[in-house]
Amino acid sequence: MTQIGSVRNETRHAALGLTDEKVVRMYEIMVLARKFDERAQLLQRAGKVNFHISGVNQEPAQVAMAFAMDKEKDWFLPYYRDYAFVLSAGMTVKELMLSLFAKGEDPNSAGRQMPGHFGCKRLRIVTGSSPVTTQVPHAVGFALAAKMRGEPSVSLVSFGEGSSNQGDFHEGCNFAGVMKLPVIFVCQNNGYAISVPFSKQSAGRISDRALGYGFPGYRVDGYDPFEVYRVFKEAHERALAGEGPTLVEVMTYRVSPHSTSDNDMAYRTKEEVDFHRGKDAIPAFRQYLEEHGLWSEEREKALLADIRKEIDEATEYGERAPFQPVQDAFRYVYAEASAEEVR
Amino acid sequence: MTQIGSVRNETRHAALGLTDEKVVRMYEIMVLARKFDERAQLLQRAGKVNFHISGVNQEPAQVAMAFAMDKEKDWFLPYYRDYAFVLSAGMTVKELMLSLFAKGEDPNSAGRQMPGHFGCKRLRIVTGSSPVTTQVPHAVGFALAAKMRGEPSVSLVSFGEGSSNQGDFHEGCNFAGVMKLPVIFVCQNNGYAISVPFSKQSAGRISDRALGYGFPGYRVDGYDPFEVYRVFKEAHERALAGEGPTLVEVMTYRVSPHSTSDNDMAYRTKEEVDFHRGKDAIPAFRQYLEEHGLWSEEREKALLADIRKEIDEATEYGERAPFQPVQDAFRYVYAEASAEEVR
Amino acid sequence: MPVIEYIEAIRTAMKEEMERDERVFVMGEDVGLKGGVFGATKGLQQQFGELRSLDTPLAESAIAGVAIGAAMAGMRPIAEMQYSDFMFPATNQIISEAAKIRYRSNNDWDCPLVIRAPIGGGVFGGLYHSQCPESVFFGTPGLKIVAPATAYDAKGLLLAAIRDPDPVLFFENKKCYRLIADEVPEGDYTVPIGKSNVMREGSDITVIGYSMPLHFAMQAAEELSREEGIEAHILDLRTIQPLDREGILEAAARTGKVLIVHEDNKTGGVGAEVAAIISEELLYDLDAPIRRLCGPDVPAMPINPPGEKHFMLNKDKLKAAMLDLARF
Amino acid sequence: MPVIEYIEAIRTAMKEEMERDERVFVMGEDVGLKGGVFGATKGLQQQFGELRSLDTPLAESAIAGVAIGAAMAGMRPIAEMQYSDFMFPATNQIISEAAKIRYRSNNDWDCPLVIRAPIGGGVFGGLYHSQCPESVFFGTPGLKIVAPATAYDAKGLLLAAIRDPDPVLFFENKKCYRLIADEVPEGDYTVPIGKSNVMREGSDITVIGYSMPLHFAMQAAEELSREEGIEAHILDLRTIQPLDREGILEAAARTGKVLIVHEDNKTGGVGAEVAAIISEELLYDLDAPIRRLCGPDVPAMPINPPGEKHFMLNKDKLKAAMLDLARF
Ligand SMILES: Cc1ncc(C[n+]2csc(CCOP(=O)(O)OP(=O)(O)O)c2C)c(N)n1
Ligand SMILES: Cc1ncc(C[n+]2csc(CCOP(=O)(O)OP(=O)(O)O)c2C)c(N)n1
Ligand SMILES: [Mg+2]
Ligand SMILES: [Mg+2]
Repeated sequence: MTQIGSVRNETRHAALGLTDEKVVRMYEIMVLARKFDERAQLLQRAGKVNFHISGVNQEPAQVAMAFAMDKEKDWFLPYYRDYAFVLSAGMTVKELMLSLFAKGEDPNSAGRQMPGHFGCKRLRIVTGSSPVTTQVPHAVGFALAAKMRGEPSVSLVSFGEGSSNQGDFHEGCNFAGVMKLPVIFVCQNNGYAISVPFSKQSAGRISDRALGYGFPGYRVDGYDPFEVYRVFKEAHERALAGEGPTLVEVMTYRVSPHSTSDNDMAYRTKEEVDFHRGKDAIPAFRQYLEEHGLWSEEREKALLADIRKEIDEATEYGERAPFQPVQDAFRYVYAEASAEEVR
Repeated sequence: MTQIGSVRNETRHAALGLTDEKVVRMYEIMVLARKFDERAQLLQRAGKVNFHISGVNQEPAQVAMAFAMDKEKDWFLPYYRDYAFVLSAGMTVKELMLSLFAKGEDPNSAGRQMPGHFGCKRLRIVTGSSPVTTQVPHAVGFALAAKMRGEPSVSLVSFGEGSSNQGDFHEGCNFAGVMKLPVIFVCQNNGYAISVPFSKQSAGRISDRALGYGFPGYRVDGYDPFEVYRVFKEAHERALAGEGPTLVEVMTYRVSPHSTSDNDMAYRTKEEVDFHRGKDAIPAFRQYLEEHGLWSEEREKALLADIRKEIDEATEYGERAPFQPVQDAFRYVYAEASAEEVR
Repeated sequence: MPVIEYIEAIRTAMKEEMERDERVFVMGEDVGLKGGVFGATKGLQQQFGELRSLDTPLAESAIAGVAIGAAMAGMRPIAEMQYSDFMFPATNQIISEAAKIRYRSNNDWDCPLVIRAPIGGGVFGGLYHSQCPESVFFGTPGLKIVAPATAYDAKGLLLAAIRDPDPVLFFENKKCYRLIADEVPEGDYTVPIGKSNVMREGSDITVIGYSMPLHFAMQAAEELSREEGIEAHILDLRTIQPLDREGILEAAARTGKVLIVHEDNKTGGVGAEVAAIISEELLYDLDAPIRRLCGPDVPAMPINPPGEKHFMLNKDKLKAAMLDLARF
Repeated sequence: MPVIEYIEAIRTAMKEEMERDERVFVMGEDVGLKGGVFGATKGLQQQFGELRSLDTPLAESAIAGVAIGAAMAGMRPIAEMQYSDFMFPATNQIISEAAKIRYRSNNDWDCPLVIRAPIGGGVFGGLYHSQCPESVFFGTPGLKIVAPATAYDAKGLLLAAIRDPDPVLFFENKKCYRLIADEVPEGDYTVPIGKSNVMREGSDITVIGYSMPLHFAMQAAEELSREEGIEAHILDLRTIQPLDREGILEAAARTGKVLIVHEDNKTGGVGAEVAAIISEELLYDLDAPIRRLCGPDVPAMPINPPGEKHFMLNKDKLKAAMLDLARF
């Protein structure tokens, strides 16, 4: 449905340099991530897995930021709700399922870490941990390495608004600011850190903190993926041009409980949650595509069928796959080859 | 030479609510602190003491901030260059000398800690340590206690601009911002953290960081003690009124090497240092007093003679005083009375 | 006496002490409305208000540091670390500050602070929700460290910790929270910090440990008694700093054969110190080398169930080690 | 072979490795123009430029964390902590991150990082410029920890540490910097991580330790040999994690009388593990209880000279303890 000339210039995505194929692909990944997440919740409720931590409602922004990045050159340090981000970066649903079932073939950690703890060198996704915000200085280290080696590489690091109150946020941002490093700091402000509302986490805007580090900070509506894309694209360009870091605060809302272990009704109301659920950006994105002749009911049906099949197969595969053998459970504390050989 | 009515209203100090006595006292303490510091440097050069860390050039601002505080009710968490501050809070030169000579009678630590590591419950000066910036959350804790007990007490905490890049700065400020606690954060920006110039410590203004925590931040000229006083007085009033914290960045310059162990000519020029030494606020303050008929050559002479005597006596006392007996060197790891008794 | 759960004993201690002493308050992540991720502070905010059951920003160094300030100011804060795995950002505040405040000020200042943190695995928490951080803080003079295994000790030690004039790390075992329940007096009592407790008398082998693994030892001991006639003497250290030297030596001398157990990994753990103390004082009374059965020297347990099980101590592993020692 | 100072050996190792491998760089507070507060990085910025001898903001968690990121990205960072007392803000990055990166990613990622930090007292540094932090990091699987006592080992171990594929904490003793000088080969050589070294052969008593106190032991041993005919066998652990079990057992078996020495405080120190290893494997070969002579269990040494002296180990304290053990 790509058109030429004047018409193309009128679409929001074309104005942003996004091809029709890309914008369609963005939509497909948003839906894929949503469906994966819903399945994971079901699997947990059915007792098939112990734990899931959900990214529902944050997917459109995650996909938009990922699409602004360079998958071949950049480095990614996502956080535990970034399913849509890592799917955009190339992780497969099967791999996510292997992680959810904590199976040996899981590329993230061979089933050692919790689901949502991403890491995959092949996809330039840097291994992450549970203690929040430690990844922020790591991202700065990747950016420093890029600068030292003269590589055109940007690092992107995600974290929640609660996590932005850790010392490592401050130390990492300041370091990057001083050295004008190519890094994008992404605060996904979803209103809660477990039970603690944003009003008890900080009395300022997270984006305003950038000023004190000498680089730009933006607050952007997470329900507007095009705007998210625009801001990240710009940040990416600034980074590549040697103009230094950018802090982006993506405003969103966590519609799921914190994790499957959490009962969110102890600290917020169903009305509040439903209000935000109603703002879901996925249907709006679909509508946009349809309005521009890029999507249809049939394509939707086909997509859902494909996704269902993919997730079914991945679930089955994940469920059946073996755990890491216990004789390997204690491996890789240190390199197995001697220092001599690795040199 | 206090005058009445209209004349008083014209003076800068009266407009700020400072009596003639107070403003004269401020000057006396600035000079006392300077002379103490110079003596300490001499003693170190003469090999009488091992180590001194100097506050020269920062005294006028330190005195001004101290005078804006309430000595009976507030809590003070100074840093190692705050000699003029602690002298304003009531510490004596003799006590500082006991600390410099690391003698048993030193109220700060009985000669356990380095000089400049202040602490004296009697003067509401909270014990400090060497790892920088740890005192920032402590100050917030004092402010929290004041809030919980409904006490009209403000805590003031000092640190350098290098130290403001520690995580504890961020975590402490943010905590205080959320809870609107009565605390004043003071960054004494003297341009260097040992050898590292401010340009390599941060790419932003320290005062601008307050915005991200939701409270006001001011940058103030440390060579203008009246302006410093004004800003702190206002911050103090805000704190007492329940309006929360203030961050103040006092712009000054470290004219001494970092400490007596440092050779600053390895990383900066004599010209740069001399330029700043020429901006010393003490002569200007004296001139102000003289212009307002509050000071004279005779008073200056008398003051210098008094100070000299005080410092001579303190030096002698400090030098002669005994060290803490070694049989006490391992005491007070824990409370000596049992938990039972202390209850 | 009512039988209550370990976590309930902890909750009750806080509640009762907050009623008794208005200087006492709790602070931490999610301790307010949610009542903590494990429920240890449930109801406290409702009863004592937002300030005394204080939800903090997500920043452990500030939680410790602000609590230290409040403690120096005369309050009696109980700072909750959501998981002990997440207390490492607070290390500097704990080791450089809390532990040294009294000493560095020559007794002018003090720091009566309790830091509560859940330790241990077996809850499918993976690497970072299962760790035992004792060895990091153990050996820092100025700190006291307790790690109760029973509900009775949990309440009594927590009350003692809150009233202690010095900083106390209170390591509660998250696997014990709902699995362990025992008789706990209503109202006020304390368990003295620094005193170990003989959980079981025996004459064949001595097991010394703390926290959850002692329950495995108790189960194993019952079976060994029944099946093999082997009687294990079991010592609960309860306080791991300062260690109860006398209690340790007495228990070791009792049988001359010592097995030390803890879930924290073996190398550099508390058990090394216990072994060192015994080998320093009791060498000639020993009838067997001093053994340790501990977590493996691996960063932390995996989340996958076989891996977790492989990592964790359990009754069978204890029993085998105890039997082997008895037969030595 | 030229005799050079311990600090010069460290500087030379960095310089030569930076010449050999462009992935290697140093970062830390004041490491640039000033060349470090002790001078360990002097000249590196002049030779290698601002990026490879990088002055960082005053923020240790970032120094460690950024170095970890750079290491994962394929660089070989050497992060300098100005004093080991100031590395505690970086604990979370070191223990939760560096130590676990390989394990948690099942070998997909690694973290070839060196963190250098000066330990030890005796320089009138007071509480916070004198500490030995070994016990905090010791016992964290995934970390390697070395602590050389000689210039030869300092250079060889630092080269080995930089080339090691895993994170290594390099604890250099600030009292050794200019006091210790010995023969150091020019050019490339490594001292293997994990191997102890017999500093002196003897048949009466065994002294096991690391870092500065070994020099006191060596002096005491010479005097004891001359004056009493007592011959001490002295083992330098050199690497404190992983400990060289075989080396320890061999040295202990050699005399059957063991004295363990370190400046870090006694309780929970590396010496406890050494004692535990011996008592686990060699109990029947011992002719005396295992003794430890260590720093006192006090937060840190005071700055006043008599207090500092009272706190520190020295030749006389070593000699007395060694004599006493020999006479046992
Ligand atoms: C250092 C640390 N402290 C506490 C936790 C426990 N914890 C896990 S997620 C979380 C809340 C995070 O909130 P936020 O940063 O807003 O991210 P969100 O989950 O809302 O996406 C907490 C407290 C942790 N993982 N790490
Ligand atoms: C956590 C920590 N890291 C390093 C040091 C060593 N150190 C002492 S003072 C100092 C520089 C402080 O600079 P700044 O904060 O600007 O204060 P200034 O000395 O300039 O007044 C450094 C690096 C320390 N004391 N604490
Ligand atoms: Mg959130
Ligand atoms: Mg400065």
